[in-house]
Amino acid sequence: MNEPATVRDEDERLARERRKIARDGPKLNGAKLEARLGQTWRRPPGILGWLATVDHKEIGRRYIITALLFLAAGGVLALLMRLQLARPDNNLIGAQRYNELFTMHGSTMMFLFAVPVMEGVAVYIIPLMVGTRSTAFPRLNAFSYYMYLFGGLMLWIAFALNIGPDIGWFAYTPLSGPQFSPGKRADIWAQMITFTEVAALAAAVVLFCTILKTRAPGMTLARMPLFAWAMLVVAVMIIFSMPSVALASSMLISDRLVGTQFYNSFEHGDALLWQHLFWFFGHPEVYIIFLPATGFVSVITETFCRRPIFAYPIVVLSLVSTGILAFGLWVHHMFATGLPRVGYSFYTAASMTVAIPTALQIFCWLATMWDGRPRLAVPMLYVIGFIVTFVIGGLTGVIIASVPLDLELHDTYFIVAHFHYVLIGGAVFPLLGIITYWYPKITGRMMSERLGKIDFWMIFLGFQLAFFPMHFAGLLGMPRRVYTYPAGLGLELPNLLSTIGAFVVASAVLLFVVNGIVSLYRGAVATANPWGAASLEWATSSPPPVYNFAHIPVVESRTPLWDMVGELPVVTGLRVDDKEMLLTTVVAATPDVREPVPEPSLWPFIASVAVGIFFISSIFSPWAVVFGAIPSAIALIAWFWPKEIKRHPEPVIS
Amino acid sequence: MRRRAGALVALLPLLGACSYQHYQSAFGNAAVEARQFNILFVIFLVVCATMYLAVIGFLIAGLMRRRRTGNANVIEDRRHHESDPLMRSGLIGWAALVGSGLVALAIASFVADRSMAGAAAHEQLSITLTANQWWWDAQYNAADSSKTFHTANELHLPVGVPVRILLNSNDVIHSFWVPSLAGKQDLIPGRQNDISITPRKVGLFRGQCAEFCGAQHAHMALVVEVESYADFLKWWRHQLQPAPSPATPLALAGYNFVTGRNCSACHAIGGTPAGGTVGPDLTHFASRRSIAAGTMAMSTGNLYGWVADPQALKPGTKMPTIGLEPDQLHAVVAYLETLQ
Amino acid sequence: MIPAPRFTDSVADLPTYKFGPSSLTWWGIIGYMVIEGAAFALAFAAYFFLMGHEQGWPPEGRPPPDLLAGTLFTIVILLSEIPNTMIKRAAEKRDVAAIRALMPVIVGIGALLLLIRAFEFNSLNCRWTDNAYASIIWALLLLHTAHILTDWIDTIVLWMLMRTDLGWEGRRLVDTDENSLYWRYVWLLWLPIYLMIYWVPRL
Amino acid sequence: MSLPFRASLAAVALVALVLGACNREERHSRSKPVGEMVPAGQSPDTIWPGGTQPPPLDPRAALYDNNAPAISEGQFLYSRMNCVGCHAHGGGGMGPALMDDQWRYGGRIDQIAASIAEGRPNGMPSWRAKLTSDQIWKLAAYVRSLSGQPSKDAVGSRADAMSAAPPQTLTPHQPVRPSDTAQQ
Repeated sequence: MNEPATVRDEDERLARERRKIARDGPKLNGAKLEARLGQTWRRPPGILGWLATVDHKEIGRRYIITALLFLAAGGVLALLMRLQLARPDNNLIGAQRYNELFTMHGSTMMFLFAVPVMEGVAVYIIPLMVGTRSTAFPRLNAFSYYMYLFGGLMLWIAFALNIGPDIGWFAYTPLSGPQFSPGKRADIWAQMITFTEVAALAAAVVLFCTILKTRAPGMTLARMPLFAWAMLVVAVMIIFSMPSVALASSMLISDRLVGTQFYNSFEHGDALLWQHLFWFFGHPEVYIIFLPATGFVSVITETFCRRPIFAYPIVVLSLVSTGILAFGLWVHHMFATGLPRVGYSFYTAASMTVAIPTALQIFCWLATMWDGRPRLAVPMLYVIGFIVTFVIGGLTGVIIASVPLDLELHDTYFIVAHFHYVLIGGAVFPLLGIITYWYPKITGRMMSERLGKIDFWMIFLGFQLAFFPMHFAGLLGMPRRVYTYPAGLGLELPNLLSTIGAFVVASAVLLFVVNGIVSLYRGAVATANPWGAASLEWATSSPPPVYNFAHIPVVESRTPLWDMVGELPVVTGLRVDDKEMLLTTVVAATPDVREPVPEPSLWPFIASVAVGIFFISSIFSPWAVVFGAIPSAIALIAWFWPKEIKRHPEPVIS
Repeated sequence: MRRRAGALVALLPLLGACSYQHYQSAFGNAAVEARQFNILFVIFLVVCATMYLAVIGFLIAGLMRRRRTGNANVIEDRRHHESDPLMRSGLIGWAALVGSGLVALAIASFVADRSMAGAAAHEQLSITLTANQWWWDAQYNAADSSKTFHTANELHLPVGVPVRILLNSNDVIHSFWVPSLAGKQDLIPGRQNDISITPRKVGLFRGQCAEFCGAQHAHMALVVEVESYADFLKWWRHQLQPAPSPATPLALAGYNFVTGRNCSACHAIGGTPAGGTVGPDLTHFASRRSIAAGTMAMSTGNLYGWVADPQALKPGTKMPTIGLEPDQLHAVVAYLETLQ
Repeated sequence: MIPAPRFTDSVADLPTYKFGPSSLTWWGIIGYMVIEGAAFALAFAAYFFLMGHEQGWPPEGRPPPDLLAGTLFTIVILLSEIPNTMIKRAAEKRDVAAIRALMPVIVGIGALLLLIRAFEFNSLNCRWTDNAYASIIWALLLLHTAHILTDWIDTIVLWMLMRTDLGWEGRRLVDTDENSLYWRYVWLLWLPIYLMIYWVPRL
Repeated sequence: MSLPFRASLAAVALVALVLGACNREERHSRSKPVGEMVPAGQSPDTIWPGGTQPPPLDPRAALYDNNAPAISEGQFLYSRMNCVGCHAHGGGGMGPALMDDQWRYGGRIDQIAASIAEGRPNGMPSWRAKLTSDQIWKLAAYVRSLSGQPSKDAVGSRADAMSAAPPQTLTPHQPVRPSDTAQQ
């Protein structure tokens, strides 16, 4: 042990040494700097390096691609369901299989597509947007991705092995309980929840800290891009809501595996406990999916209308208030369960109130178009499609917020129409728009404009054809989750139209994928800032270098790239011989700490494998909790155990 | 253009609906409760449509006002932070408009809700409806227990008489929903819910379980016949009668099989040894309109099919495929058809 | 093209670690505290939700858990805050020697707590399969035990770490600081659980 | 890019590995015609003369033995056919206990099915006329599960009812003694 005389002396020695270290700045910049940074930040080559990477851009890309693959898979299930429902008393798909189909469709879309894809986009773009070199906790970020991947694979492999869940994505007890769901189908579903919760919560913490602590100097909260604001709110919502479903599904598993009585109303439990816990998560979930999309819309509108979003503070406030209100609405999923009627009125009021912030946001976007010079490029078309479609969904939402109306419409195809208008119109349209928008930044090439426009119209019209008739199917008395319906109720026509529309949408999505793949090789090469946008992710090359920015930019307004005169102000002095990022203060974003960035490591991957084995085996034996926890603990310790101090004078945690 | 397409799509199913006499439609308007729904729905529809038109109008105006063509992405120097003062007042106006609209709707909804609760006060007929996977057991309650009886998958209600239906479940959560009469109410094991209905139209209405309840959720329907008070009394008295004894030798053979063999393990038939409680009560089975909770219409052919192989027609139903010999099948069907 | 840089000031002299809200890990830990706090809050809600339906609590006139083990546990965990605070202070004063001296104490206390906890499970007077009441109190106790266990292991690892040269690194002091913070959180969580398991059934 | 490829590869491998091991979950809505299932000369659900070694296991056993839906439907019948009346929830009462390792008439599923179908002396009625062979086999599968015979992955922990017995997922496995497979 070489104990120094005192810590003070040690500090002075370090301070002296520091002066010698190579840092970016006037003396060291341009190609020379970029070469050295590239050297420092590159990840080890080969398959191991691929697994060990902590680069937020790689992880974000994997997140997005995986989520889109799950979207495709879930879409295929939807087509199968539409085929079965194309005509009355159809026998194409049996009851059991159909129940598995809609369970898989719902679970895949909610847990394996919608939330992860938003997180993926954020993980990729947020660090660029706030002008830093890495996310906070990049290893946790990698871990989050692998947990998500394994959860999804488990669900789909189980489905392929005919152990797919058949209890609906909401898994109401007692139907999902030990007596009425024999076998392991329900456990597979519940454990998939655990996987995706762990992943989503990790990603939420990563984004939360990245947005609060790593913003470029001068990017005060009041200058933060609206997408960053949306993701900040979403991260907090995830942190508060997802523990609820994790708790509920753990209780379900223990009911099924070790005979606890949480949901058994004959042993002082209560079947409704599940619904309360599930919807306390389930309703915020909808906004967790929707708010990032509003961020997309703000980004696109700003760029293509050449105007900062109108009434920025109002938009921020409505994001925050939506996030808060979302936790007060869950009971409106339970209007038919016979809870006290008077209590319902409160939730009706709350459910209607949540429409106000959204309405204000919509006004702000429209006002931005009014003020600006809108250009109808493909991303902008998707924004228009978003408004035309989402507003319908929002208004039907107001309709079903009313108790007397909901009692008729609840669990009918009217609801199916409503939430597809909200989720596809409100989240998927902006997502497609933002993919087109950020595609050049991610790949360095532009997507085909012509194909893009055809595609938009196919998706948009196909969607209306598929889902508008469902409103009528519901009003004509078609309940959800039925694998067939009798002739003579007037349901034939709406269902047929929906099926046709579904196939139009599917082919359009296929075209989108084709466009994406072709443009990857044939697309026009993109400049650093092809859209002439205002935010920092466009201040670096497309695709960005592994270290994102050669110098950390300084922000002086809400639209830095529009307001800079000629040159972009930057701060200097980060190490180039070692991975380092700049921490700033939470509100004012003044430089605070030079944070060493962890090296690439295999341990996050190994840990996720260990935890995965732990989770899956605990479906089959309660003892897995014991023997599964040990390897997980070892992996986590190895993950956090720092290497020997090899780089004086500034040892780096890694 | 896109909205015209939407309207077109909207129209077609509507026509399809009108041609159909609201057998299972929420617009059936056949009870006080359903009427409440219709009025309220129209109010909401009008308000929401107005809001929607406002948004779309503003959208089109905003897009057309200073639309750019071509691919130039330049920003207008030092003007890109300006905004039309009109918009500031517009924002306030918009907030006020949306707020007041929502308040109006909330009040309308609340009033409707209260008035329904009020209607529930004084019922004159009480029915206990118990849901099973996947059929409905109905018990018509009466003060004197000899006057209570069971029937299944078919309710008869007198027009204009407030009826209170008590809702229980024997297994999982189901939901009672007859769209033309009233909104839905869940049947939850270990809890008792209830729903009040005051029919205002004579007619035949179909209902269906509205909460996913397992494999055959799609085949868990029930028929509600609303009839004049006299007809209802006639039906009610008839239901109290035991099953008629078999007349023909074939029916007698069927009687012997039904009461002596598998059937009686699950089904009860009033006035016979058959006293099972697992399946629907068959006392007046043949007088009902459908077989197996709305899976198929009551007809000799369907009855043959159902008795011969229920698992083929409603896979997973609790009723087993017994594998009857042809003569047994003939006899059983013959007997069942006497259960008027 | 990428905009040309205009060099403003330099961050070269900023520290590479700070305590409290300036540290990234502090925010991370707060994040996870909130997550677990939410889970516990919902478990509490479930507890009172189930209790709400009942005439008697525990139902069916079962005896409530015996007080001895739980109370003992509460006293010990409250006392453990003394060495915990000392470690926190030492970390902020960057007094590595003191940390090395105190770590074994807190680890020992953790071991003792786990031992007492074993007896607690025996003094609940019910099995988790008996009814929902039994299930929920077992769940609460297990959830908390999981936290004790993980933080105990975490502390051992940190102790080992501090005894190496790495202990001299500033970031380790931050870790120690935040480990103490987390321990505070764990015993704060215990107090409501103690009341719900041992005293609410006696009301 | 290579990730989805790798993922699908893993999926395919796993499918190949575990496929066929999964009739645990398959729902059989009706029994196959007896002719298909049972070798000629051996009638289903019957007692063979005492003393002699029992014939090989009835092939139908495979359909019911570790089949989760079958066991669960057996549980439904067990309560609805009022087996509880005599055997309680496996603990036994007027009739013998079913949770222990004592099998008077054999602990093999086809032997249990035979006992249910034919009835036994001292009060066990014959169910052949009341239940189909499919139902009887499902009942037998459940009865067998009461003594922890089938794999723990196929049984449910508890019913949604008053908890009368410890969770089946935790009941210790009671091996069927060879003497029990022979007839007494």
